[in-house]
Amino acid sequence: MLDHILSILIFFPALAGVFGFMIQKDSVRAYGLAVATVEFALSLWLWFAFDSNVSGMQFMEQLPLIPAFGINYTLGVDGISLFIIILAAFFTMIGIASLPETKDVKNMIISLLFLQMTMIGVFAALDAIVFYIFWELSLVPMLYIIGAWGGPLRVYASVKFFLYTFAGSLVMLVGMLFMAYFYFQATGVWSFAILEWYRLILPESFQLWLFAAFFVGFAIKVPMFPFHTWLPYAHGQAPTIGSVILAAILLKMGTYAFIRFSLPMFPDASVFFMFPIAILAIIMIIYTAMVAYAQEDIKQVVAYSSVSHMGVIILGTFALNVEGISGSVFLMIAHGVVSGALFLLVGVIYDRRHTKMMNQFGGLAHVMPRYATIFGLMLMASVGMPLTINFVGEFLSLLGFYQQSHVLTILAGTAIVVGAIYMLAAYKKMFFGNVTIEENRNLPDVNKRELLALIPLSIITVWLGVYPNPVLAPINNSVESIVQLMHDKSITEEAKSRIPNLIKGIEITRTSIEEAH
Amino acid sequence: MLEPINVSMESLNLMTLAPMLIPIVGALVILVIDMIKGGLDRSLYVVLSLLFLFMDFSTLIEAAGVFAKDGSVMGVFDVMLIDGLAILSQFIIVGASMLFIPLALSHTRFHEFSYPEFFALFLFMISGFQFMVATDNLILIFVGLETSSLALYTLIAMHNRDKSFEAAVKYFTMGALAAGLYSFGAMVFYALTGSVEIGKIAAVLAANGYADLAYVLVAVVFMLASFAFKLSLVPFHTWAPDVYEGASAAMAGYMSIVPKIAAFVVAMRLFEFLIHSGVVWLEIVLYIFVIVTMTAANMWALVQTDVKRMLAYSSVSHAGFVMAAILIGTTQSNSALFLYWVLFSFTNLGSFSMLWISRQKHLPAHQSSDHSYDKFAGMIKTSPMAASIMGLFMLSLAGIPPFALFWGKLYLISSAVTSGYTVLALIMALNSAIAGYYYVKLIVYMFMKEPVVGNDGHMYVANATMSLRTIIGLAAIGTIFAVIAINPLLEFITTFVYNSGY
Amino acid sequence: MMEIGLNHYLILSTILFTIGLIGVMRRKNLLLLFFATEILLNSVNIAFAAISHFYGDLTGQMFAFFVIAIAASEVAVGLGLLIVWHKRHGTIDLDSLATMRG
Amino acid sequence: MEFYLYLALFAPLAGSLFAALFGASPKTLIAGLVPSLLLLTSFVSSTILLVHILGGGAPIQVEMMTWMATGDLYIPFGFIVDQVSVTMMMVVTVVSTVVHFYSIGYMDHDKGFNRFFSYLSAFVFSMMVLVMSDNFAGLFIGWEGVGLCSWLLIGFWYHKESATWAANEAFIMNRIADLGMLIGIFLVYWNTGTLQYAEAFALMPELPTDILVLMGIFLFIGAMGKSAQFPLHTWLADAMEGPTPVSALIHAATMVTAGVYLVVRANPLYDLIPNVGLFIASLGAFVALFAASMALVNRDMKRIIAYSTLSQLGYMFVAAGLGAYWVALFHLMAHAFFKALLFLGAGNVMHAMHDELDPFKMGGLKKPMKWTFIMMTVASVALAGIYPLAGFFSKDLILEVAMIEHHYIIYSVLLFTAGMTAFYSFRLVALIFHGEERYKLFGVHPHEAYKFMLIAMAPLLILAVIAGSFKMTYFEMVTAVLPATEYHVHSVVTYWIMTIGTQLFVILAIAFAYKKYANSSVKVPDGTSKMENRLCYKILSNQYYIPYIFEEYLVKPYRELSTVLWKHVDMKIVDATVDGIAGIIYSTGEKTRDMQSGNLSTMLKWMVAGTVGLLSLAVVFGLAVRYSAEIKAILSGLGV
Amino acid sequence: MFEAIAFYLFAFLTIAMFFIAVTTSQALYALTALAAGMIFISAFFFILGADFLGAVQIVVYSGAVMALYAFGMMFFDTTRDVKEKNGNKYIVVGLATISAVLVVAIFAAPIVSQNITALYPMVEGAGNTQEVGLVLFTKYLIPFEVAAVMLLVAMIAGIVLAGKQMDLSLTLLDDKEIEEIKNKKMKKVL
Repeated sequence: MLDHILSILIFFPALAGVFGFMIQKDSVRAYGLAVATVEFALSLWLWFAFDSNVSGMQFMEQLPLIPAFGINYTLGVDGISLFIIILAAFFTMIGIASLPETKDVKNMIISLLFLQMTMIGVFAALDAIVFYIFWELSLVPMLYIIGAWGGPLRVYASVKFFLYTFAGSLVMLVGMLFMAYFYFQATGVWSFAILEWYRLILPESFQLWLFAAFFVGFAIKVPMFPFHTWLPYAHGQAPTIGSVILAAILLKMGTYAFIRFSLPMFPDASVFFMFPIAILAIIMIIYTAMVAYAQEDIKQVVAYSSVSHMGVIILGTFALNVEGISGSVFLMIAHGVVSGALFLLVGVIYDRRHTKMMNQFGGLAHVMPRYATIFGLMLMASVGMPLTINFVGEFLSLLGFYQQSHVLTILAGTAIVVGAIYMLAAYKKMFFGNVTIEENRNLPDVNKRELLALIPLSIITVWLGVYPNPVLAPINNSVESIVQLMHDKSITEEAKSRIPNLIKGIEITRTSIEEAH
Repeated sequence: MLEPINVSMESLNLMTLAPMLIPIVGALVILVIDMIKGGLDRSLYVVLSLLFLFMDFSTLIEAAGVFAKDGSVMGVFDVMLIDGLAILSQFIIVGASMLFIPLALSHTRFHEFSYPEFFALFLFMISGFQFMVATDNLILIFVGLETSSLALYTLIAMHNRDKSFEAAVKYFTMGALAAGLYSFGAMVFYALTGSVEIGKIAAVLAANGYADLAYVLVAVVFMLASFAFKLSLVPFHTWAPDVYEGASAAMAGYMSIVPKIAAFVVAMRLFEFLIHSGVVWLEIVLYIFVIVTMTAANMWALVQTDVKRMLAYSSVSHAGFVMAAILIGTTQSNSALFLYWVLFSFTNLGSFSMLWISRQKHLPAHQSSDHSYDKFAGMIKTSPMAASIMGLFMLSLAGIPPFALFWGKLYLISSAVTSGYTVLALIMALNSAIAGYYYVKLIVYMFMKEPVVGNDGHMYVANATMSLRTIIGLAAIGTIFAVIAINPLLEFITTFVYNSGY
Repeated sequence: MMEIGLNHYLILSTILFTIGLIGVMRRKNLLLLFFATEILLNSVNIAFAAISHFYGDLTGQMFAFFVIAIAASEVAVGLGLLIVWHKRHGTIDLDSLATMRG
Repeated sequence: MEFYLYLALFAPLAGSLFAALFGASPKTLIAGLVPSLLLLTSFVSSTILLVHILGGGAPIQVEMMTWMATGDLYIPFGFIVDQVSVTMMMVVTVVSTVVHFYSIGYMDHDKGFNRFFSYLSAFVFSMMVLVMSDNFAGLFIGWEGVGLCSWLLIGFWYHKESATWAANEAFIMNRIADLGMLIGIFLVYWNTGTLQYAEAFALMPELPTDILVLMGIFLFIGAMGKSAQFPLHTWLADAMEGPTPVSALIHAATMVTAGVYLVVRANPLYDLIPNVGLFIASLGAFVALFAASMALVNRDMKRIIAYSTLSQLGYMFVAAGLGAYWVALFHLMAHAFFKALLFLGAGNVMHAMHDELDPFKMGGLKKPMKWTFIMMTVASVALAGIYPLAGFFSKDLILEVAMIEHHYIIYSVLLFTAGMTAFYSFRLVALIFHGEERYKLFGVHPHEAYKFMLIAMAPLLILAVIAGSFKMTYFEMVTAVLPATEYHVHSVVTYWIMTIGTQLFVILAIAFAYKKYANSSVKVPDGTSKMENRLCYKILSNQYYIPYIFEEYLVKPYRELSTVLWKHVDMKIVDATVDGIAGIIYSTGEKTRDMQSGNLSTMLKWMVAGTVGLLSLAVVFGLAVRYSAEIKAILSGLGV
Repeated sequence: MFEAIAFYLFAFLTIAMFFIAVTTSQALYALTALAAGMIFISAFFFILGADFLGAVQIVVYSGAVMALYAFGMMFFDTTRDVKEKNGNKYIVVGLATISAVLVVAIFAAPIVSQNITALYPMVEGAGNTQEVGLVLFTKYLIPFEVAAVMLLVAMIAGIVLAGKQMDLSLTLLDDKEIEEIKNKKMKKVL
């Protein structure tokens, strides 16, 4: 069973989703929860069975899909993808568990299960086309979730989300096709296998173009400035569960893809584009933090804060050293947990008051102390308080990038300042002061169902902040092999000097391409 | 004096005629049956047509076997040409027709299907298409084209309401103009080379080194114009939306596939050699055609309020997309054309069939046209299964993986990439994104809007019968599980295209 | 000039074809519009016959023959359509068929 | 010994968590008592450790577990108890134990009693982490932890707008400094490859000076924030919005001295870069004077003490900057005792006066609050540096250091400041305890604080008196790790002149304060008096307009810029571009759909037009091919 | 010489006739002019030696097609003046002129290709009709048969479209109404 655990992880929720159509409406929630729990347990088993000391791919599966065109159904996980998969399973589970009363709950649960399939698929795929399939497919359930259960502008938001990301990923698809073609020219065989592509050393000019093509797809997904404007709409209109999964998992696809595709395939281009991207990342960090500060809607604050944090992740990724990349991978998980939790928290208050405008609140700490406490914890995690999960990632990302540039790191480091400004301001507006609005006076505190989701998140937040090693160690191993690969593959002097050489005996088979045209 | 001519039967290769003769025989049989005893039910004719189409299909399989063994076959005084393209396109023509004909057994009665002549004309039309693709003689192409077109005009008009007549008249008139253009183009080719066979034309032109370039260009212009009409390339597309709207949904779906693949094959035969012999002008013009058709049709599809009209424009856009294959002109791209079209057949027939089963005879007050977007509002609430399937077809048309059409797009864009048409590949990709909008728009209506009060969902399946459901089911399965079929399909198509020398 | 060559016929054919095009474009009466399409086909026929003559090749005549057949069939179908339309609307002006647009 | 280390470290955490359990429930005494007792345990453990160290025991270093490890980076949770950290531990545990017990009384009537203890103990835990950590990362954990607790505690009365505002201000300002600290840490890591103090410092002498300077500056920026050095000082005065025990513990005795601790801890680094040290000293001297001047006219009891704290921190930085690390640490310790005492006394007064803060509205409180009066007077005397109290030994030593190091400007500034210190301290004492009983005008009936609160304060009183006598013991102990420079003025005469002169100057200042404020003519100022309308008074009472400048030129523009960025840039430019592209595509479709007029004639015309267009293209192309040579010639002639 | 005179004469006539056919507002004139033009075209065929084609032209066009049109005209009652609202004439004239000028300009150039060989050369001594017959029933047998099918299709189409059954549209009737009519009239097919 372990041989096919990834396939099981991917298709079990989908199959369950199909069967879900047969379930009676009132029982479907329990069904969904059961399925998601089993899925989560399976993902934990995956972790258990995962060998942290191996840096390469594990649980590889391969099945020819379109051998004539080099497309195979190839799966595998390494330390980088493992935890995002677990996180995806986890969030689907607690998302369903904490789902408030919703209309058409059956459709919602089924969509979530399908969404789960696509999420896990993206992170487990080792074939570019399989990756692309899941990548695109993930848009569909999300489109439905935002569009059917969202706020007043939901249709606009969902369509914008869909088309924007769709357009970006189509450009990426062209890039993938080029990559496959270059591989074909070099070896005479079509292949879309990512691991095969790793072995291809491209001339720098090709790398630059391909990097740009992939970048469009990834940057929109992340979303990077200036491609980020779909995100506030999507978050602002999406139902809680949609925002949670969007922020926690779907955005990570972009940053994950940078690490999976852009860095190891185009090391020279990565070095070439490092500073421009770092500047974009810094704009993301500061600019969106300022925009977040100006927001009047708490959910928008969290949404823009996501963009800001994604900036740090991007920065860490383009540190191109082990510290930075490990940090950014860890921060992906951390941001998933924390922003997911924050969106859940916003959902809690939205369920009660049906508004997200901060001026409608104030003094909630009096009325809902437990809520305020958990919110405060997540707030602190969000601003990067040490011993919370976010800090580890942020610290490592910034630390990593410091090796590349002092000044830019100082600018990026303002993340901890501007982040604190908008978060504290928002917290102050919502929780501090006196209760001024009558409806707020008797709001019930968080209930058990909500705690079911929030407590585990809080525990993870602190636990991984204090003891990140169980996660960090496997990440580190995989990242080291990627960095070494990049170093070995790079052709320009600049790249060789920017990317550290770890020399830990990782053998790279070189396949050089003879001036592909 | 004329000498008597001896012709041996072997040299005629009469088996090359078999696939075309079967539908003709079938049509005659239907006419005869109707003469002997009128008033028989349409189901009889449906099944008879289906039977003949099956026979047709099996002779095609036979022919495919022969081709795989011996390569291209010329027959009957070298008029017939059975090569890979002919076989592949006939597979699509006959296959799509087989999927189409059961749609006649709708729950509600419509005018055209009460005629036995409908089925006879339908079969004649198929044979016309088959002749058109199975020859490289411009005369036979012309005659086959006209046979099928005349039948098609009639089939559209037989729906018997104002819009369908209007559609038929428009189609007919423009078709007549296109016929004029075609004959003029053929005339110039003939004037240039003294031949009306594409192979010979190519040979003669090559031998002359394209000395009369201006003549060649005139010939190409007129040929291109007439095929642009048939393939609905902008600005020759203007008939398409009106005709699709006027025809019944089933017929519209059929029209979006079969006539076009026939025209594509002829265009491939005709333009491929020109492109490869360095007529740069043609390359530029096709490039313009491809981009303008894709983009403009997409833009118009965006602003439609009727789903069928939207699908009409989308078909125009898809035609432009596929035209890129002819522009690129490599084995990969030509294979991609066929692959794309096979997958497109499933998806597009499926989506038009979905419209067909929701066809009502009388429109409710709030509905402005047969298939306005409003009609589908909140469909997920009232008939979730139908909505999901419709959504599936839309996603496939939009090119969302892993549904059928994605693979076509993938392979086609890849062929552009492989041949160095980078900009074209990007434009194709971005156009897919624009197209995403109008497909998603329908999904938005179906999944995200509230149903109109009093809509119990019956109207979405008002016209459904077992046979219609079967066809939709087949299309849906084909769309979802396309990924399994891609590899054998691709290998098959590539072999055939390659062995035909394209 | 006095020596009538192929080009003369081709030019004649073109002029006639253009006249046909004018008719196609300006005629609003469908019946008269169909006349114009006949002119198109006929003009080509002249050219075919001429080429056939100058090349001493029969194919052109064949083509012209089939064009005539096609023209005849088109007339049948076209008139059929016109009759139906006329029965319904009492007019064969093409401005009357503009219910679908956009 | 490791057991005691862990006990000292984690007892406060346990106390915090214990109190947190009662966080949402109504006040329970046990929620206050248990943390206090646990803290006592921590204190005892610290004492045992101190004894161990004093007895010549080796420093205790433990590595609890790995925190982060990736690439070459390895950060453990490592703790060290050496001479420096044990001093700090003692200071922290003593003061916080006292404050805890005191708070049981002080927070008696507060709804958030349980919460308060949870926060307070959490603070102590963070502070312990800060001082005990053996690496920069651990220091940073504590650094941020105390910041967090400070935020929680300043904003403890979160219903008050001013309190939450002050909390946020403190947090954000500290964050700005923390960024500097973080950069300093990055510098340390990328240049030495480790964050462990011992290893990093050992490698530093080999590094180029400019790197070291950068390191020193960035680390000191971190220290500036936490220790509220100019220009990041405004938060400290505003932080007085928190409950008074918090001010005593966090904003006087412990947290604000973390900056000094950092500089002391990083002494091997700062020894290598004396220029930076001089800068630190100069800034310290400036802040000492600057803060003291603001304290002169302020009318808020707690703010006066806060400015005094600030001023004293300046002293400490002078010492640290000049390389007299042990002196700085010694003053830190002494200051902690008497300043905490002063604050707690102020707390008593506040309690008695129902949270009145304006000393002008008090007066003559020595009768109803005898013990408080005594304690505050002793603390003020200690602060003023009168022999033989603690302040004399520590503060005068700093003056001597400045003298000996030949920084006479710094010396004179400090000397002048010492006079000011005496003046404002006794101005406060005089206004509160002497003179007319002005409080009666406001109908307040002051009463002495609970007995046990006073008893709880007693250890501080004692320490404030006798701390000076530890000087030699302390010196011997701490110089095991710090540079052991003894600061003696070479000539005995000079020494005595200096000492007596300083003492006289200070006593004169005290006398002046008493004369001016202890008489019965003191009125509650109403903004009409001549002095209040003087320019210098206005500048001082408005804190040099710095908060105003920050508000006008930093906070407001930031807020406005944020709004502009959102409403105009994000919505109207970035998003509008995206929507604009979509809109252009859509409207092009909408505009050109008329091409499909539905009229057959138009359709036919389009077809013909298409054909003619193709023909034209063909002709153009044909001509281009035929005349390609000529075209090329013309183009080349044009220089294309 | 004779050929040239004939060519120019008939060219003028056909052009004139067809021009009248497309411009006149009298439908009857148009019909007559068209028929005349067709006949003049057959003259070209005879000049070019395509006797069979000329005959077919006269028979099919001037006979069958024109008769059909004449019937149609009577049916449509368009013998009166045809009122046509013409839009922008410049477009029509412009497009036609451009196309004519362009193509004529190209066709004015002689075809330089040399190696054109007649695939089905005219045989000396044989009549045109025989030659045509030979080619038609060998090489072009299949197109010929398909043309037959095409004519059949056209015939069926004409019958179906013009037939009475089209008067009652099943597409527009409810199923119930269809049943009623079916029962009432007992019509042949419904």
